[in-house]
Amino acid sequence: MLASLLPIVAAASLIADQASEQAGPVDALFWFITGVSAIMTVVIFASICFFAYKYRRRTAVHATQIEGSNKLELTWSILPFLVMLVMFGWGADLFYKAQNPPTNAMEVFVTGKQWMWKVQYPDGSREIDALHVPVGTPVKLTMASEDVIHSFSVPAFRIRHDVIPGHYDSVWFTPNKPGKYHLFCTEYCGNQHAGMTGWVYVMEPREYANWASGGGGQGTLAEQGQALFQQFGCATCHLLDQQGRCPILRGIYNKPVQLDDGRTVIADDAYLRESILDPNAKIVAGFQPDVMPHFKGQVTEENVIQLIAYIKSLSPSTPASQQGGGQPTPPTPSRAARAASQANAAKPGQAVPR
Amino acid sequence: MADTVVPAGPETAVEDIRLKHHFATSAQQMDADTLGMWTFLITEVLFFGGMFTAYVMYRNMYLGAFASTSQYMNVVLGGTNTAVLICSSLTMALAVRAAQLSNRRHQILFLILTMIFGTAFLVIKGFEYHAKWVEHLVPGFGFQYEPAQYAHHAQILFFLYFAMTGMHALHMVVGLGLLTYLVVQAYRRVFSANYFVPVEMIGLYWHFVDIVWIFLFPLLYLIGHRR
Amino acid sequence: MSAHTHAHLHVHIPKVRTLVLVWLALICLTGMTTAVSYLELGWMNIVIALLIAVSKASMVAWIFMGVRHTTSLTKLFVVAGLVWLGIMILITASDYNTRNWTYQPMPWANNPAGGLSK
Amino acid sequence: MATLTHGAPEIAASEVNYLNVEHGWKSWLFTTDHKRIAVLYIVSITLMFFVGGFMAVLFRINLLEPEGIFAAETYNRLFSMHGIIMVFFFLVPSIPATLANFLIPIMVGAKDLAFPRINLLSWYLYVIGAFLTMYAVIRGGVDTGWTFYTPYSSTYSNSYVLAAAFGVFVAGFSSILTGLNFIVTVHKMRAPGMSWSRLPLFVWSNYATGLIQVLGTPVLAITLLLLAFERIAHVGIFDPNIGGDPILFQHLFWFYSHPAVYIMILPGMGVISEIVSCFSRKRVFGYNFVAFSSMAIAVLSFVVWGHHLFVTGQSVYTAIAFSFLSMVVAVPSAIKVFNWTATMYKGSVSFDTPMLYAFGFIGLFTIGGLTGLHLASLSTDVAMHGTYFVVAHFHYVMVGGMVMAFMGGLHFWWPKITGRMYPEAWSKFAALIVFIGFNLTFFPQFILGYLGMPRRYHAYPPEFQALNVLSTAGASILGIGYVIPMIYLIWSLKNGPKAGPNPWGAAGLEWQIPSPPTTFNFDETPIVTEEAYNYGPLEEVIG
Repeated sequence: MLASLLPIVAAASLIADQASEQAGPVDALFWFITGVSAIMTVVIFASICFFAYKYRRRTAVHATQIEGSNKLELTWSILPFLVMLVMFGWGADLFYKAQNPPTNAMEVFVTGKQWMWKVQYPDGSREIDALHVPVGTPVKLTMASEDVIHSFSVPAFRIRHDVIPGHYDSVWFTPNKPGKYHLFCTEYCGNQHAGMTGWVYVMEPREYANWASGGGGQGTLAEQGQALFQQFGCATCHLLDQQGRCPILRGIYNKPVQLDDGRTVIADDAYLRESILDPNAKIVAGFQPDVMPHFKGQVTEENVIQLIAYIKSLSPSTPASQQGGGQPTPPTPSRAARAASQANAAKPGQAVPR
Repeated sequence: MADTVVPAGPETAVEDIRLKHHFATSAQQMDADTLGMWTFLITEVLFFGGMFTAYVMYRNMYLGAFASTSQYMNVVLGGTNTAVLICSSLTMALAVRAAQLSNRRHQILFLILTMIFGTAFLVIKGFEYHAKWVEHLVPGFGFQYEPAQYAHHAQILFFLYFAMTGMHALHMVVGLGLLTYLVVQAYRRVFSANYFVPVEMIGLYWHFVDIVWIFLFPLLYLIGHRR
Repeated sequence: MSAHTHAHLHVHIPKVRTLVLVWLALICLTGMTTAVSYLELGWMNIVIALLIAVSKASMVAWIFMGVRHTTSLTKLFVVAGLVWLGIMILITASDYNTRNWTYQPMPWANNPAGGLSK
Repeated sequence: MATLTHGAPEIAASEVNYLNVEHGWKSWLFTTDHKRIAVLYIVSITLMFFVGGFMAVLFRINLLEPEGIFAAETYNRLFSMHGIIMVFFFLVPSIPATLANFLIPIMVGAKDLAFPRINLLSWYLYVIGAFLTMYAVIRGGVDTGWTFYTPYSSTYSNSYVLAAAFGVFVAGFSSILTGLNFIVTVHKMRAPGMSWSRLPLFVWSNYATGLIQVLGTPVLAITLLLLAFERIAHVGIFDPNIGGDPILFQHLFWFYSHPAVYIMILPGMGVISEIVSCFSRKRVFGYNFVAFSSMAIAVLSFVVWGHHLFVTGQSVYTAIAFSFLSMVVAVPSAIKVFNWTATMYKGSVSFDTPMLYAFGFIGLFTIGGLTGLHLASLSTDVAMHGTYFVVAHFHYVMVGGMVMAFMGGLHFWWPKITGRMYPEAWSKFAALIVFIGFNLTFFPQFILGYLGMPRRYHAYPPEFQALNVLSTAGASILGIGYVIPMIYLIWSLKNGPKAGPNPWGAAGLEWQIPSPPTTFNFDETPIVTEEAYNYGPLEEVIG
């Protein structure tokens, strides 16, 4: 049996795939830390072996009592610490930069669910446990979880981010090497956790354009959202209503919204998601709570993403998502927007309703 | 300070029958007991601290919802309970003092008073819990809340309310058990100016439970209590 | 070795007057914190409520629990407990309160290859 | 080190000791003697260790085949119970509740711990916790992982979460009481002349451990309790459906559980200080720094927990601060390693079994600690988080470190605890087997993790098979390495040669009293006049 394994050992390179712009710099740091660690390990092993041999007990005990040395102590505290500061600074720098997706990133929506990854593209095509991306284009994933915590991980890209139920998480990468790479869930999520895997296909742009044109039989994401919008009867209120029962959603995306408790929030993805699932959570000034039914349990996270895409398409300043994910979609300043809304929400002692 | 310093116990405290075998002197034993009790109280601080941390985070996130819950909090009962606990702390302190002065009658009297206040607290708390149950404010058991916009987040506060006050009440029950033990021991003339450490230690515990409530009262009852 | 150097038990017996005064102060402060909560003071409400709670707790600890007369070791332990609680609350809060801080636009933000290429 | 005023130990040894002073099960189950309680603990944690180890062997077998051999459910329950048992019922109490329980009173020159009855209570709580956990195992197990992350544990898992969480909750109080006892004992029970600067480093490290147990464990307790409420009421503060944040659970959980990994390693570091000093016949190099580093670790361990949350969407700024602090906490650990190494310099090094384990500890802990840097640095952690790299890292620290230290300490003080020596050749052989088996098991896991294999997978892509087979092969060798000592140690109880009070010629109060010690350790309170590890004068005796 072992013999049959040997070819696999030979075949499996012990160097992990690097398939994104991020992978190179992270690996550089990885090997720097590994190198320093290796040197340290060798130094310590060698000293132990050397001392153990040189000062091994012979016939009679002969030990020289030495109290210690402050100079030595300081040296071997401060020097390693300085080296560790380099590791810290380097790692923090890469990490900080990696938080901020480029404005021209292509947006893809991912929903984690026990035990599958559901992927939705702006053009409306969907797949499960597979993600197709063109080489060289930054890709931003907006991720939601239907149930428990999952973690989206593509080792070849050196990226990983938990998907926490209750809000959107995001992660981005720029694939730079065509191929087929593992996609793993790396936060334990139940029985078939090990089955929550898939593949990321990095394709040449032309190849990708071909692939993309084949998908999306049900229209774009926004069109799917529009269908849902009609199906749930949202339109009667949120687009056509003249009686002022509920806010008109045209042009609302990413605009500030005045709430009835005096706060102002930005109508970004996170806000829209909350308002669909729990309409009473934040009431727009001048409207009554309890008018809109709860959609929690009625719609999936995927539906929510479709609805948001549609609402987004109703805003002139942010045109509807374009056909073909190959073309970058407009930026989604949701981070900044959320920050603005949060900054308001976080102020203690703000006027309290009622 | 103006307090009396009494050298209690003779130099030959070692002879004391209550001195456990592994201690050299009564002073050592008392020091150890005191330090042990305070160490235990630190664990209690962090035990409640976990819930206080959760409270601080959610209050920050959902201030509106948290503030709106105060309309369901009975400030009169909460305030009364605060006063009752403070009274029980006073009687507890007096009981310890009586023990230190070898005044058995006062000691028993104050211990029993403390127990009465403690029981009163629990009874009042029971009425509050009952009211919450009737108003469907127990999370997970048919929770209903007005205003509806805060229904979800108010559940978090009520969950914390029951967890924190429930944990506090449980500590009170344990405290009452310990007080009962003290009364019995005091009745048997166990305590005197030479030996009162158990009274003092249980006193520390009782005061600590009081301190927890001192924070719970404003945080849970007075959050948004202003119209 | 403090344990062996004194065989006497030095006991500080508080005066009844001290205890009653503290009790009175505690009752007054309870009334005060309730009263203040009816005033509309914005964010000051919680600050005042906490200040009153802290002063009440300190009085209970200092007089009723006798921290005032304990060894400095006990005082150190009390402080350590509070510091650790502070660590837990402050660091956790630092996460929640800075989680959504705005990112400044970065020079690399428009780089099609992403932030990591040259 | 200390001057005992009377009684040649050899004479006392033949007489009554703590083991034979009383007989019958009652004399054990109601004992308040710290030494007997330590023995009770040794027996119970050894049982738990083998239960947890057996599970490890089983799930390693599962990983021989890429598609797995058992059902996913079985595998998940195996690794979860392995984690829970090993962390809460072996590693946390391993050295504190056994060796330290036995030795701390003796090392500080006391007759017992400050609160003997609480010490016994602590053992009972441990047993109750263990029974609750075993109940969960027998009913079908728990599949949440030892971390109990919400909302999986509170809402989705169909396993016996409540029983296991309650078992951990109860065992947590056992740990708190042990820590409390140590703190008070070290403060208040030291013999005359035993100043802080004369304390053996084993006592220092266990004192630091006690601080962590007392300050951290209550937070775990309340967190598990909130989790249990949430599971019972189907709604709670971590429930995302009502706006609860599952990450808050992780904050509270790791506020304990990161310091807890130092509960699991600090006492081991103390053991190594004793062993290295004894078998180099030298005072520990830089005593003050080693003692201080234990305290520094205890304090700093509480401000680094966020490095477990680097990929959760925790605030970037908090993450950066945590990354920095995690680097800082590496410094005191490094100081210890350097000082142990330096202790051997110009010493007189002998290669007795405890020293072999100490070599193993220093080497493996070095690797475990240094790979921690990969996980403290932010962007490499993002790449390695949740993979076998993490698994390998903490097993190098926990198993390569703590278990090595536990075995080393057990062999070092076995003659003191039982009065008997064990077979030297067998013990050296077993130490070698453990070392080889350990590296074969866990080194491949570093590579697996680097290549991206996620942890907690019952099945995996076929390209990882070769390394997994290697790892499983190592695990079986490691298993044998742990069984051999159990056999010869039990054998030695009856058949081992009498050890005498000081078989190693070691310094320290515990070596100046008979083996096994008498019930009250010292007939008369010793008066300490010398510093710890005063091997200078002892040389003449041995040489």
